[in-house]
Amino acid sequence: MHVPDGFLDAPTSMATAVVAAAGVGLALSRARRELDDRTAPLAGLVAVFVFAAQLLNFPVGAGTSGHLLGGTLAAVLVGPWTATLCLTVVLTVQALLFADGGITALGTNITLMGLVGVWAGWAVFTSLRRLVRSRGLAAVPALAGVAAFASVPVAALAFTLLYAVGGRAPIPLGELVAAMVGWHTLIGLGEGFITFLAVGSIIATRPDLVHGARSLVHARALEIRTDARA
Amino acid sequence: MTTPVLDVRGLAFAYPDGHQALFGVDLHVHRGERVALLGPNGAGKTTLVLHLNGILEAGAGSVSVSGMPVVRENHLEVRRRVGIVFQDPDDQLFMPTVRDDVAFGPANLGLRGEALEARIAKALEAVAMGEFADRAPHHLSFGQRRRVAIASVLAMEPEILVLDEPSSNLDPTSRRELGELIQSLDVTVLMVTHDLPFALQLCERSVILSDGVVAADGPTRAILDDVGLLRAHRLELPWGFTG
Amino acid sequence: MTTPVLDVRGLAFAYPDGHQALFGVDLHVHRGERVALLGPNGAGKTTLVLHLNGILEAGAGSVSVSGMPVVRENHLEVRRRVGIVFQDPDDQLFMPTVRDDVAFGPANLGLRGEALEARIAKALEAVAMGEFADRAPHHLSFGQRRRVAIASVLAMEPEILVLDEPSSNLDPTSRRELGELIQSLDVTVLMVTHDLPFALQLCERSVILSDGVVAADGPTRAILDDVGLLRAHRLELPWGFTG
Amino acid sequence: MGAGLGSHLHIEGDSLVHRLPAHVKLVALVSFILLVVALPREAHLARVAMLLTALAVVGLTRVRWRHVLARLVVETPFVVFALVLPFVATGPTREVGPFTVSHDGVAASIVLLLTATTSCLMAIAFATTTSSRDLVRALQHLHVPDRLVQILAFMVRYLGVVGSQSQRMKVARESRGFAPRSLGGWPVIASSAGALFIRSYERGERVHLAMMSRGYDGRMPVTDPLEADRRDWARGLAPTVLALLALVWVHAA
Repeated sequence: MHVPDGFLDAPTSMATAVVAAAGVGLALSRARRELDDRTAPLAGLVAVFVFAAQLLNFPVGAGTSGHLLGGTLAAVLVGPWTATLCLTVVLTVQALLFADGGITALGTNITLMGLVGVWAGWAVFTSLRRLVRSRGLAAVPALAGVAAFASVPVAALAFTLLYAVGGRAPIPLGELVAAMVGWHTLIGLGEGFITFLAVGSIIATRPDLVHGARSLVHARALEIRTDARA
Repeated sequence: MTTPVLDVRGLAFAYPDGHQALFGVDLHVHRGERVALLGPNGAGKTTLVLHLNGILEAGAGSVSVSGMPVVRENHLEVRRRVGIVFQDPDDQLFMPTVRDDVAFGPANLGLRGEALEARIAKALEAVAMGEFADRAPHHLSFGQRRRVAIASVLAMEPEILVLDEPSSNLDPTSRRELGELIQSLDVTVLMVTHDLPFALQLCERSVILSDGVVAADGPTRAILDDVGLLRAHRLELPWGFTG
Repeated sequence: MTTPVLDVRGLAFAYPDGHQALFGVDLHVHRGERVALLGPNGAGKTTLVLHLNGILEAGAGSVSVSGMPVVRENHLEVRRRVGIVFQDPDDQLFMPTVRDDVAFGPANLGLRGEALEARIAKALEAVAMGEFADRAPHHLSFGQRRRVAIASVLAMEPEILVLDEPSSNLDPTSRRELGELIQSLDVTVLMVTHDLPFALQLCERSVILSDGVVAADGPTRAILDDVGLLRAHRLELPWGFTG
Repeated sequence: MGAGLGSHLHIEGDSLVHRLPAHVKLVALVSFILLVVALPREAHLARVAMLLTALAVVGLTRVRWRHVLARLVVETPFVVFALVLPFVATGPTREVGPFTVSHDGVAASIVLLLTATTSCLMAIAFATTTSSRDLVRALQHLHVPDRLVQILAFMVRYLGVVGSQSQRMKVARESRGFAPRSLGGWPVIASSAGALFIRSYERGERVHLAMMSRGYDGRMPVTDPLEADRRDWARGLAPTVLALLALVWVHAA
C-alpha cells in the first residue's frame, strides 16, 4: 500500500501531510503515557520488529505470499500512540533509505497506515473488548485478530477515498472500491489470523508485555532473610 | 577506616510482578579493591548491580557511593561515579559509531568540544581501540565490542567499574587480553561472574551472592578452596583447573 | 573402512557480498566419534556448520551425510540426519511450551500422535527435562533452555549431533552437567567450541579450523599440548588449567 | 553470517554527493521532489528533464548502476499499476494499435512513471551517499522532534541486530525440517513473530537501562553538529533550482 511520489496530486499530498503531522504530534505527547521515559528505545525496537515482521512472508496459496502490515498488532502490543510513532518511523526509513514509498507521499502513507490502519484496528479492538466484557486474557488474541482483519479493508477504503479526491486519472469509483476492498479483505484474513496467533503466543509467555491486556499486579510485602538458606 | 566507595546495607527488593530477588544484602567495597561477585544464575546478581546506580530503587535498606546516598536527586552524579558495563555489548552500544558511543556518557554530563574529545581519546586508548573510533559497532568482533563497551563507561571516569560477566562469550585469547586490560586499569572494580578462574586471576576478594543474600565474603583463594561452600551455592571450579 | 557419517571434501564458500569464508575444507567424522571443531572467532566454524545440513550451498567441493550428498532434493532427510544445536537457545526455541518446541522437528518429519509423544518424552528424558514439558521456554534458566534446545534436536533422532559453542554462557555447574549429558548420549557428536578444557574433557579428537582451512586434525591431547600450534591460531588454554 | 538488514544501503565513497552535508542533501531531496510533483499534468517534457537531472545526480554519486537498478525494484507494483491505468481509466478514449485506451489514463500513467522513477532515483542517490548516522544528525539539525529522531536512530541501529536474530531463527527452523509451503506453516511464522517481539522488547528495556546508566535524561546530546557553507548549499540545491526553472518555464509557456 506504499504510495509513491506522483500518485496523488499536490494538494491532496499536502493535505494528508498536515493530517499526518497533527496525528504524529499528538502521538508524541501521548506516547509518554504508554511507555514513560522508555519511549525512545522501546518504540525504536518495536519499529524494528514491525519492519522485520513485514519481512516474514506467509504463504497465501497458489504460489503467492503475503506479509504483515502490523498496525493493529503494534497497537495491541504497545498501545495505539506508540504504534503510530513506530509506523511513522518505519515508513520514514522506508522512504528515505529504501526508496519505498514516496517522499512527498510520506504524509499520505503515514495517514493511511500509521493513523487509519492503527486507529481503525485499535477502535475495533477496544469496542469489541467492551462488547465481550471479557476480563480474562483468553479473548485478547481473538479480538486482536478480528481488529487486524477489519483494519486492512478500512485502510484500503481510505486509500480509495484519497484517490477519488486527488487521483490523476478518473477511474470508475465503484469498481475501484470493490476491487481494493475486496482484495484487501482477503489480505486482511491473513493479517487477522497471523495477528491472532502472534498475540496469542506472546500472551502465553509474557502477558505483561501486551498493552491491550494489562492486568492488575499485586504488590507484596518484602521479606528479610538473615541466612543464605531460606 | 575510610568511606567505602560502595556501601550496600540491608538491601531488599521485589520486582513489580511480586518476585523477590534480594533479601537484605550487605556489601562494602573500598577504593582500589577488585572484588568478584560470584553466584549461580538467578542468585540476584544483576538485580543487585541495577541498584548500584539507582536504576532499581531499594525496597528496603540503602546504597551509598563514596558517601553519597543513591536517591533520585543524586542520580546523575551517582551514575557518573558508578560505571556499569552490561553483559551484552549490543545493549550498550546503541550509537552509529564507536566515537559517538564513547561520547554519549560524558556528553550527558555536559562535556563538549575539546574536553569531550580528550575523554574519548583517553578511554579508547585505555582499551586499545583508538584506531576504531569511526567504525560502526556492528562491524567489530564481539571481543572488540566488549572493549568499546568498557571504554564507553571509562569515559565517564567512574569511581567504581562494575562489570557484568565480562568473560562470557569470549574466545580464549580475547579472554586473556581482557583480563590483562582489567588489571591495567587504575580503578576500583566489582566484577560479576561465574568464571571462577577469571575471578581468582583478577580479584583478591570474592563475595558469594546466593538466594538474594551474601553467603560468603573473603579472599578469593580461600573461598575457591572451600569445596563445600562452593557446592552449596551451585559453584565449582572447572574440570582440570588447578590454579 | 565404513562410510563416514560426515564426509566433507574440498568445501569452499563465499558469501554473496564476496567475503570468502571457506577455502577447501576436508573433514571426516565416523560413527560414534566425538570430535571438537576448534578455531578462533571468524575462522569459518559457523559457515562450515551451516553447510552440513544444506542451509548454505557449497561453492566448491561436497558434503555427504552417511553417503547421502547434501543437495536440495535430499534436504529433509539430511536435516533429519544432521541435528544442529545453535549457540543461542533463544534462536531455536520459539514455541509457547517446551513440549511444542521439542515436537516441532519430528512433526516436520511427519510424525503424529503416539509416535510423536514417545519421541518428545524420550528426548526430554535424555536431557533430564521431562518435568518441564508444559513450561514456557522463556521462563527457564539459560542452562535449562540449552538442554531443551538439545532435546528439540535429539527428538529428530539425528545420526550426528552438531553443537555450536555448547558451554558458552553457562555457570560452572550447568557446564559440568552439560558435559555429563553429552557424554551420556549415544550419538556421534561434532562440537564447535573455543572452550578447550571442555573439548579435552569430552572429545578424543579435535580439528582446528583457521582462516577457512583445516590447520590440524588429531587427538585432542596432542593438539592442546602443542602450544605453538595453538598460538598460531589464536587459541590457548586458560590460565590455571593443567588438566 | 550475512551482514543483516540495512547494511548495504549506504555505500562508502568520496564523490561530490557523498561529501555534501546530510542536511543539505535532505533539504535538496525534499524540495526537488516537491517541485517535480507540483509540475502540471501535461508538462511531460519538463518531467523528462527532471528524470535526466535525477539520473545525472545518481551518476555523480559514482555508485554502480547495477546496484541502483537492484534498488529500483521497490517501484515495481506501481509500474504495474501505471501500465494498467490506461485500460481502466474513464473519459475520452483513443485507439493505439489494437487497444482502446483512456486519454486521461495514458497521461496519468506517464506522469506516475516519470515522477515515481525520478523520485526513486533521487532517494537512492540520497540513501547510498548518506550514512545512517548522518541521516540522524540531519534530522536533528532540521529540528525534527527529538523523540521521533531518537526512535528512528534506534530503529536504524538495531535493524541489523534484530534482523540477524530473525535470520538465525529462520535458519534454526529450517534446520529442523520446516519449509513454509502451506497454510499449516502460519502458526510457526506467528510464533516466531511473537518470540521476535519479546526479544526486541526485552532488548529495548536493556538498552534503556544501559542508557540510563550513562546519565541519559530523555534527550540525546548533540556532540557533533553538522555544518554547511554557501558552496555546499549552492551545489546541493542545484537540482532544486533546475526544477524551479522548469516549473516557471512550464507556467510561462
